[in-house]
Amino acid sequence: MRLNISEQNEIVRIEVQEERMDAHNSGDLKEQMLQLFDEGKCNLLIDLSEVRFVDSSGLGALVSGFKNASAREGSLKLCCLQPQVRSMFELTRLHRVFEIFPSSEEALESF
Amino acid sequence: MRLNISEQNEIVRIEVQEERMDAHNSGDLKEQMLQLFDEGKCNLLIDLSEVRFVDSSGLGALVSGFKNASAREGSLKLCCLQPQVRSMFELTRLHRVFEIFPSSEEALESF
Amino acid sequence: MSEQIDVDITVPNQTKYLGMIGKIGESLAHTLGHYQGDREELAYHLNLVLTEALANAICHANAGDPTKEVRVSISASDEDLIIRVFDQGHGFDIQQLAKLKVKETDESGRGIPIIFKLMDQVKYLREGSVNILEMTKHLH
Amino acid sequence: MSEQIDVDITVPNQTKYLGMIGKIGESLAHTLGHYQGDREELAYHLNLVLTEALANAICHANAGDPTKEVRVSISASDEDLIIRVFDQGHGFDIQQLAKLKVKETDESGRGIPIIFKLMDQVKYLREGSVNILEMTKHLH
Ligand SMILES: Nc1ncnc2c1ncn2[C@@H]1O[C@H](COP(=O)(O)OP(=O)(O)O)[C@@H](O)[C@H]1O
Ligand SMILES: Nc1ncnc2c1ncn2[C@@H]1O[C@H](COP(=O)(O)OP(=O)(O)O)[C@@H](O)[C@H]1O
Repeated sequence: MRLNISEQNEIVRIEVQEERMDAHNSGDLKEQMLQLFDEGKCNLLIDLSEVRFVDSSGLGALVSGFKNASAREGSLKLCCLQPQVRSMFELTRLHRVFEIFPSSEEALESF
Repeated sequence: MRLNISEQNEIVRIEVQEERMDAHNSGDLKEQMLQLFDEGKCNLLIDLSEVRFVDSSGLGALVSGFKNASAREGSLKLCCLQPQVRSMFELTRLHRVFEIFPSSEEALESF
Repeated sequence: MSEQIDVDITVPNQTKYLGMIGKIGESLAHTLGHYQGDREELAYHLNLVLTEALANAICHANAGDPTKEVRVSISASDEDLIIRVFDQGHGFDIQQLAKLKVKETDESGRGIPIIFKLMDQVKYLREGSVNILEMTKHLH
Repeated sequence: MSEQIDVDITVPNQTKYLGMIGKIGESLAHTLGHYQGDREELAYHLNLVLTEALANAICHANAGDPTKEVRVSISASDEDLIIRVFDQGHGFDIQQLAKLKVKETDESGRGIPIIFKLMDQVKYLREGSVNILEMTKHLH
């Protein structure tokens, strides 16, 4: 999975540079986040602007990151969801779990 | 087939607003051109900027328009070909028949 | 005029084919003649149920063995769209599963619930040594 | 690991399905594991030969009758990709056609020549009452 990772003010932003987040590639995101947690980084912003499709494995990877971040007193937030990706969070009621922002600026300010 | 037709200085510009020009929809373009010829309009610019795919029927429709325009002392020119559409003209050697311009401005000036 | 479309696909038991098969579901949604609803939504939903069902066949039934293969068929008529995913694994009790509630913080277990939510009828059948997850969507 | 992909599609005898089937060829090109060449080009070429061959089956063999149906199969192995388009028409002499030269100003007759140019092997076979246009592309 192609991920673009950058850091500012102790917040790590992960841009998922894939059209699809599914059972084929979501494991990569999960592992990448685990590595960041190991490095003591626990404030993550996942930028989904390029993602057009997410399945239950993709959601699962995000839930994993969310739980790990919270357990470390950090947080995982999401931004830039395309409308159909947003619907997936509603379908699974995960929009009540995640903080979701329209833009990365708004998300970064909220940490 | 969605076509956007506009006219300036006796030149009719037809923008093909479809991803595909194939046996399913090329007949529409051909008929539209015949109607223009009937109205005495015989200088046509076909703008293919939105076309990602063209098959032999699509090429056939353009050849038909080309012949009719020439027979009426007018001309049919093409502009804004995406690279893979351009290759189709080379594959069939039709790039030697049509005048092809990178932009509609350059094409319009050439009439 | 009545419309009957049949697509049958067999690929190696690898998740890298999920995207291709999901896309076939999407194009089908865009092409269906009689559908009156939101086509973009139908396209996403078919992509999704195909992805969920195939991922289960690949990862659970075939235990991720990349030398196996996995098969799916899609049939659309004027009335219904039926997706069948075939596996030769041990099978599972889908009715039991349908009763379980996924917790918000569960990392997995959302595939089958999604399929139940998006499709009008879901069955898991056994025919000989083959299991078939059969998912039907009414088209009007 | 060896790769075997099989796709079998039957649709009504109507040109509106050309786009969907062409797209399936494109996704396949993007997914093939072992292909070393230009994938975008392969995608266009598969889209194109599928479109040309199916349009012929729909318009010539089935004479545009929308109540008939048309079938295509695509098989990819590590070595070859084989497209078969089935029709139940009167057939035609493809070898004869292959010899004809298309004139620059011809409005039609470019379909079969395009198929010959882009595919490595092209046959038109008769099996019982069915004709099969079989087009093979070597993948390396
Ligand atoms: N085709 C199948 N063969 C065997 N077991 C399956 C199959 N599909 C689903 N299952 C079982 O059902 C469980 C729930 O599936 P699902 O809701 O898709 O969630 P997940 O795949 O994330 O576990 C799986 O963990 C598996 O045990
Ligand atoms: N499946 C087929 N059944 C019967 N005739 C066919 C078939 N495919 C092609 N032909 C014949 O071959 C001719 C040339 O086909 P083609 O090169 O695709 O050009 P076009 O379709 O533009 O005429 C057709 O006009 C038709 O007479």
